[in-house]
Amino acid sequence: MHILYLALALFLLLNLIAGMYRVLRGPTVADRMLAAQLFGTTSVAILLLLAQAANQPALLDVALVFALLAAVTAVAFVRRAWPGAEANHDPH
Amino acid sequence: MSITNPATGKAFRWLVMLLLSAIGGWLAYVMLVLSRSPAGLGDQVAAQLNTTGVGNPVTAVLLNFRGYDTLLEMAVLLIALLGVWSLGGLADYQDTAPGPTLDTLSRVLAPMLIMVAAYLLWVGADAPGGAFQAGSVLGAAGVLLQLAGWRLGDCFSGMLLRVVLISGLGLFILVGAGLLLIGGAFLQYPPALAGGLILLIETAATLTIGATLAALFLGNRPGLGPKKADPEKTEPDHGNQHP
Amino acid sequence: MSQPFLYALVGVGLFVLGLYALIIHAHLLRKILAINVMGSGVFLMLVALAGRHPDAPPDPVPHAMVITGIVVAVSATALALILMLKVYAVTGQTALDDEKPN
Amino acid sequence: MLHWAFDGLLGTGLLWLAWRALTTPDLFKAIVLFFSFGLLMALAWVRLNAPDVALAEAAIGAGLTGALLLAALARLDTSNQPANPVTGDGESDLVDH
Amino acid sequence: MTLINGLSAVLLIAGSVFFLAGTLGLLRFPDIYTRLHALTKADNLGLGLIVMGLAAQSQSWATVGKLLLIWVLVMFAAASVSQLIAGRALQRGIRPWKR
Amino acid sequence: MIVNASQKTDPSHPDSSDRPDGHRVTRYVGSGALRLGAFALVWWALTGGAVDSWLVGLPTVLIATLISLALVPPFSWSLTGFVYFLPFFVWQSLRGGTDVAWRAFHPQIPINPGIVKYPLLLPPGLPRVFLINTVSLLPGTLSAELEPDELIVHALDTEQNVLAELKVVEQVVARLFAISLKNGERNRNVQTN
Repeated sequence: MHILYLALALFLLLNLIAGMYRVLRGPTVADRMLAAQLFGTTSVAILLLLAQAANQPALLDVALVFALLAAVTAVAFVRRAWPGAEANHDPH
Repeated sequence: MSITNPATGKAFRWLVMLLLSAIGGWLAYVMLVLSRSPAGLGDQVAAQLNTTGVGNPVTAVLLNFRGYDTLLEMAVLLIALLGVWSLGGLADYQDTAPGPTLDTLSRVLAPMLIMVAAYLLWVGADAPGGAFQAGSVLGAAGVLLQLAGWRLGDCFSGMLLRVVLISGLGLFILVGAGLLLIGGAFLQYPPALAGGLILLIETAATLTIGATLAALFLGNRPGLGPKKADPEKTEPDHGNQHP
Repeated sequence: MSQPFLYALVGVGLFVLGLYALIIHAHLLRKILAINVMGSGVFLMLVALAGRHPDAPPDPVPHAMVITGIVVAVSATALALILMLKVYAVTGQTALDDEKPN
Repeated sequence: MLHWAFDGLLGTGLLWLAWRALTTPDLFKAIVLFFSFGLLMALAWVRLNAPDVALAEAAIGAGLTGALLLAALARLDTSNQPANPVTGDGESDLVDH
Repeated sequence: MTLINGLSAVLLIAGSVFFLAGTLGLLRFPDIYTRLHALTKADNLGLGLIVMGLAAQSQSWATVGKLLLIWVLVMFAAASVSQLIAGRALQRGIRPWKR
Repeated sequence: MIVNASQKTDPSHPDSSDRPDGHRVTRYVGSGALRLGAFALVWWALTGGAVDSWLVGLPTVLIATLISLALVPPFSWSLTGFVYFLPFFVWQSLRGGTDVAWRAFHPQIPINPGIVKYPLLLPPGLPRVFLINTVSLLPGTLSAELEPDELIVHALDTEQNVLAELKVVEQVVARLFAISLKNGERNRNVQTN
């Protein structure tokens, strides 16, 4: 089982790094931001598998923190760096 | 489009590369030598762990053996925040309404973030976790609430916020000075009290770190101008919405 | 060659990469990113050295240093970003005077 | 063997992301690559048997660094016009200065 | 015990296949909306299967609770974020790709 | 209480104005007790049941409950609706994941995406947000935007009957929140573009 956990973690890491191609490629900024979404799920899965493989329950806490904060960067992107039409040129 | 410094010529760049590869090679050699050197302070920490009042060696180092470092680190955070505030405000973002999805996300996640921060604080005594991790989670909670449009109400952005911002550093110094008074040395906890004192200091440090990080994200000095500040510190139903 | 040594080498690489970018780039935001990469490299070296004996438990002192370091690095980054925005607001430039293109 | 493959891939990924983050001409891309680098660092701490550091890095990397940098980039940008409605490509307003 | 191990292994491998599908979708699909479909649905299902696989192995109910909590939080975040990005993309006039 | 900007147009607690005070108090007490239990359960799961953790846990759970009550006012829901919702959601997300995975693996990428407008019957507030989030995890649909009484959905395959599926989902969510949708039934006109 130990080998299976590690192999799957390696596989997911490969997935993650392959997904970074989309960040480089774009074409829109939102496509690049999908990296945050990808990290939010994939790295949680990797951490869960590593926690089981290394028998380190503390890694579940790391995964929990990732899961809780997965949204923050993407929300910052939508609310700050990628404003909607009305947010422009507010004379104030 | 070149993204490099136009003032640096090609020859200069090659020179830098040459020098840096020398530095890199030297560092790699140092790593090789050091990685064969005998153990560091791990054994000493392990030997003294039962006097610290906590079971996690990293927390023991942070709050007990090298409490000075953590104390000064709180001071650095405070100075960074003072630096940001003294630079004067930037124009606030023109926030649009957050929309129901983001609004609900912030409302549902806020209590969960507080739970997890408290959990990390508690678990830090015996397992990975502690004031810095919990404070970072609180700070991130503050960032999320700010992004969802929450702002601290006026009654909280004044004195109360400032008290929270210095409570970590202040309590640390107070405890240290109290220990001096009762005859110990600065920040040398008696083993019987160490666990409780560390939990107390860590709680204050968590609140301070969280509030400072959230305030650093805001970038503006709260209390100046219309409703600005970090919201995660207080009961958010007093948090004012803007606009 | 052990596993921590591999990460120490990655740390060296990151440090050198960051230092190079710090010297070469004029844009202040890039300089901030470069300093952060350098910092990550240093942290990696420290933690790798802390775990250099695979049988013994890792040395907690560098771990504690790195945890404070991470929090200090992010607050310093916040301060640096505000400084950069102030420079930009005053001069309209995102680079310092002596590095401006002429 | 699997350990080495994982560590090697992670180390290479870290160096690659840092290199691309520091050399790419597009500032927005640089920031996205940089915070991805930070999130990958959390995995490196896990592999180095430092879950304390991994927790701090996860909280800071996921919750603060990206938000700080993106907010700063937005303030740096003076021409925050809505994107070209035909292509919808938002890149025009987030380019390197 | 081997039955549980086998079930767990099957779940974990199935979860990884869904992660692969999510990445493939991210790389192959033609526009931001369709890529969001791939990421939210396939990756969340993949994570769910991995959580199930690990929960089957876990020793205590508290760990199962923590794993489920992680999964629910990730799903909630992913659904909210994908709506935010898709909504803003529509608002900014990014036209959906059409066959 | 000063509340969120979005709530001015979109009140998530429609019950708070026209009910007598005594009723509100009971609702808050009942919902508070329920949430107290839920947060205590979460704390138990986080700490693995360590007894000495409750020194920190008790005040934390109390604070979390109070903040939660302040942020999300009590809402009505039904246990049978919840029991009905869970298997529905699990089955549908399994379907959704398989569907999108099949399309991603297929050499020709068999998708036919488009925008679908779905006229909402659910009242504004929490039920709608819940619907939005659920729809994004279900087969072939992704919530994009919420207009006053319409949900704009991006569908992966417009040839499938997306509106019928959405209608089922809305019914299930309504049942979960103990809302009856029959009285407000309107003419649903299919719009795809």
